[in-house]
Amino acid sequence: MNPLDIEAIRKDFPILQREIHPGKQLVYLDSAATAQKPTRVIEAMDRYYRWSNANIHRGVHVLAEEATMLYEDARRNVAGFIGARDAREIIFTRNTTEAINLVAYSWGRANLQAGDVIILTEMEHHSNLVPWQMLAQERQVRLEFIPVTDDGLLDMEEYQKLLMLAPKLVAFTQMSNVLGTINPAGEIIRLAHDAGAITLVDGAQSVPHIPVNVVDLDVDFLAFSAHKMCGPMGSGVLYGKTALLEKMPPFLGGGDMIRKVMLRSYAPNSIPHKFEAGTPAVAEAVGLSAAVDYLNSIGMDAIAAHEHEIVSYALEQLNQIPGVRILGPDADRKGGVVSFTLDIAHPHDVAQILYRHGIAVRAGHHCAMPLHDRYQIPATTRASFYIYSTREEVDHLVQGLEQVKAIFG
Amino acid sequence: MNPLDIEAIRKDFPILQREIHPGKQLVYLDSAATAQKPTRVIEAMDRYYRWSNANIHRGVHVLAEEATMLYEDARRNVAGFIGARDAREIIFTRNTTEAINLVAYSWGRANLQAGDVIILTEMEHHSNLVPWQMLAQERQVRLEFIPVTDDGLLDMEEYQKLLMLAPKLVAFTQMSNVLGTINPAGEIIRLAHDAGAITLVDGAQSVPHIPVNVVDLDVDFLAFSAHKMCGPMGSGVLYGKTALLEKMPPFLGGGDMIRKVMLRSYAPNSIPHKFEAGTPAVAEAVGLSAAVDYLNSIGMDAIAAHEHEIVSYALEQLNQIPGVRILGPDADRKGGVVSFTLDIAHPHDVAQILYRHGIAVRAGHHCAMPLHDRYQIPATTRASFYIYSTREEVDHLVQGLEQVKAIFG
Amino acid sequence: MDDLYREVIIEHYKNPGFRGELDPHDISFEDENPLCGDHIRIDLRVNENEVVTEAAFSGHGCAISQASADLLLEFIIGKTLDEIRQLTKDDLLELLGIELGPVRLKCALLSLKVLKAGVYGLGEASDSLVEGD
Amino acid sequence: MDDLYREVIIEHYKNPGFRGELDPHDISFEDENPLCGDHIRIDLRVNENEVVTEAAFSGHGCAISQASADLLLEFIIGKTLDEIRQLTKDDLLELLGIELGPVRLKCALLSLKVLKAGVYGLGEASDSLVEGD
Ligand SMILES: Cc1ncc(COP(=O)(O)O)c(C=O)c1O
Ligand SMILES: Cc1ncc(COP(=O)(O)O)c(C=O)c1O
Repeated sequence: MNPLDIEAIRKDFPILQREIHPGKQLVYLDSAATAQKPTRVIEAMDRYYRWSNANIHRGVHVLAEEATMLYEDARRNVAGFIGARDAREIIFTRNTTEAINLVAYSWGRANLQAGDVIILTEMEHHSNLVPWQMLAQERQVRLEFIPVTDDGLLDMEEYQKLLMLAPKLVAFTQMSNVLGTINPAGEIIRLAHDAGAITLVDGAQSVPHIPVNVVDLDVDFLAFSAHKMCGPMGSGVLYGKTALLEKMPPFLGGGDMIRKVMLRSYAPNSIPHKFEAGTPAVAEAVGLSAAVDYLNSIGMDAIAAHEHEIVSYALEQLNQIPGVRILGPDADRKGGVVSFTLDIAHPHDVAQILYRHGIAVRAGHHCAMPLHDRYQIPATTRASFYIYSTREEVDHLVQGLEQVKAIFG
Repeated sequence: MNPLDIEAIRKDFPILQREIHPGKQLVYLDSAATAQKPTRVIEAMDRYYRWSNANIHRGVHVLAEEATMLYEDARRNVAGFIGARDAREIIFTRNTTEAINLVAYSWGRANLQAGDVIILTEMEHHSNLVPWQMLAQERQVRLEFIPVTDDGLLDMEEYQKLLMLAPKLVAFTQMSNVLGTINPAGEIIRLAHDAGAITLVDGAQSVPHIPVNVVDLDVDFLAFSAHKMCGPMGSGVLYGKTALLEKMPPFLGGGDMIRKVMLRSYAPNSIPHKFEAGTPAVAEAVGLSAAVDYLNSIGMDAIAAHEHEIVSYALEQLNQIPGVRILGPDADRKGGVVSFTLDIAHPHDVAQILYRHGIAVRAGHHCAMPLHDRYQIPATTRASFYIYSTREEVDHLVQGLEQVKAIFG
Repeated sequence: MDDLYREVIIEHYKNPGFRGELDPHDISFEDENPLCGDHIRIDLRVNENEVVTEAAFSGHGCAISQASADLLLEFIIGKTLDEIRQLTKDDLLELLGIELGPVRLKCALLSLKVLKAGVYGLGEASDSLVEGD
Repeated sequence: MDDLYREVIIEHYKNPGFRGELDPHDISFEDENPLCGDHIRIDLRVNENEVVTEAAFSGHGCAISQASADLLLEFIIGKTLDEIRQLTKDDLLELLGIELGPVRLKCALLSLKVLKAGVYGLGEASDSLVEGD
């Protein structure tokens, strides 16, 4: 596997050319929040609106047929990207959050009763916590959590004990957006299945950054967002196994998700349409499909390897700065995310001063408050990497932190 | 009020330049399904992705602040467009359908009990039927329907009788996407309030085409879609009165909609954020805001007047074709939508043959099966107009119908 | 310009040879296309060698769906049920002699779907009967 | 380059003059900024003329929020409660002497919000206390 041609890749992303302050080019280290978009993704949507825009599925004119074809091609393309056997297993949503809520509302309300157990983890993003809390409250379902160890790994022994509660569902993130930890998804899923549970993987951070294959994982539901994988906002995906999706009741009601409507009742459409009510985000699906093509053209293995190299270098450099405390495991167990604290300055101040140097990082709880509570810190500063990240950018980060220390020291 | 400069307006829409067949330029008469996009909307999103793209609300770097500002400016702009007093009353959704489902899930499940009555109409789009059917089924709520008269108007006498059932909600479309009927929304709402009901208006067809002011209407909820008003797909709006929104429980759970999250419970954010879970469609909100600017620059009164002229001409012309039967009221009571049948040909065949001539119309039930049942026809052919529609396009339609008759005659 | 409405289609639509119902029949099946409301019912009589001797269709819908049904029944008279089971989407399109976009394709294939579901004795007509090449 | 971290801010952050708690107090209020977890509590003692005689803040958060609290308390010593009720966002920003984007503005305004909620005797601190110009 050849290393990436980063110079060439960076030219694909117009925003990386932006000067944030005179002479200070953008150093974008916030890809875990949202990834930047390559020209080909932007242009695919632009072309769609200038040339093919129409509402889909019910039109006989060429625009409607083109739009329908583009939309369904995007579905097939996404299915291929995650190794799904059948494009009908791909449901387009707004984002990861909506995808998880869809499962909580449709599968959850149809299958869970008072006293049933759901296993989550202490490192979940709010998107994979709150929907289950809402369900738990409504249905007296019990939530249990796989603990996180001091070095940011899931405690697999505790997990095995929790499985003795005969959970109905195990829902967890494949990669933490704070710790960077890449969890052993295959093993977690196998153990869950052995215990009779079904599984949901929050792939918001994993699908953009490492190869993910739903058949190899044998996962039941996988949720992810286009905007974190070089695709547009307003587009997300729920993968679900056919057998599960077919048995689930609809979630949102409206146009396209029906087969027949009478005044007082309706018959639902077949999957995936059953779960896509109303006019879908066609341009966004087209953009996501272009993003998939872009990532495929580089190769997910090469992307993962590149990020591993950058994150290793970043850990090495940051560990040399006195007062820096890094959360999460070492580079071999994590993706391109480094969250840290600095003893003498608050994360918000760190981020603000870095930004003076054109460096965009994020500070706060990163939508993972319980995880921060676990480490008893209110907030961290987070640098996160992607295909276009370079060692020089890590060096800028380190220099920026020296500035912070100079101001607060 | 000056008539529109249609020549200039048409130049704003790149797709209208498209040749569908050699020498046959696109005649787009399907704007009720989705409107075409002016260059400034396409470019606003393009610019967003090339220059400002970031995740919002929690970042201190300039991209995040710019994105947040653009997103909240869009909210204010949309609020102004429909005359809302407070931008917090604007919730961004994917489309009209999701907006109505939000109300059905959140307000509906919190406020309705077995035996409660909801009043709808026979002319509703599936998006304003199925969510209530789902709720009715789950909660044994009773649905009643304002009948549609033979000439496509709501039977207001029957409505008054239904109000004696003391309904909790009256939900209706301000403009029918099949009949074109513009319903007397102000009067319907006033009567509903007098009877103690709250009101939801499906504005999917009205907001893009006629001036709509939520304060004048005194409506409680208003739902509409960006894609039907020159804006992008993947973006819709729910307007709700502050007092109602503040009391409603959240709908989707996840990032941004929370104030605080513990492992087993959460505290919701204030409105509008409480109802916007996960990364929102920022680029799409920016696109919608540009569409609002575009419509404002022309003027909603001027747009409504233009469409009135075109639809009057279309009715006049189509009525002269033997075998054509037009659904709905006369031009004075309707917007730019003409649905019709032709005695000797099926609507699908009509649409297909029109399309040979570059004319894009829609054929089918237009997501209003119960309305078609009411008229005992399985399908209609629908031509629908917008700012860029011309008399010449109506002439093309008429000529196309002559061709249909020649083939099937 | 496409010749979707070439004369033979219009002819079979306006003057179908096989419109009607057979009572009694050996095989009967009906289904509709929810997208556009096209509805087709097909009745067959077969002899002891499983050869189709009589066929009729009823229902309503666009010219493509109705002409396709008529052409299809004309074609299967004298064929065995086994031969019918082998019929593919391409066979039907060849009969029609036209090219179709994805939406109208569903109209054209409705009669084949109904026919095969009936011959296979299925409870429900599935798209997979006419897809897959 | 902005001078968000000009010396006076860092100075008030590192060596605050009013950090602490007052017990007993006449007025006390606390709140946090859920976005970033900044937390401020303010205690006041006032005399019979409603003049602030003593003030203290506690809590944690970024330099902007903590320095802003310290500067604010320094400013209100000797002021009447009525004068405090009149304080606006602009007054505070003048004290700070910096320009702020929307996210950091919330950090800066937290102390003013807490102060005014306490002085008005409200059950809850609302953004409207510090908005509106
Ligand atoms: C009257 C009416 N209501 C609701 C909708 C649904 O809009 P959307 O598909 O954008 O959710 C439409 C458009 O299809 C409509 O015409
Ligand atoms: C692990 C994880 N899960 C879920 C989400 C939510 O994604 P979205 O906001 O696109 O719904 C994110 C990103 O914010 C994330 O990092």
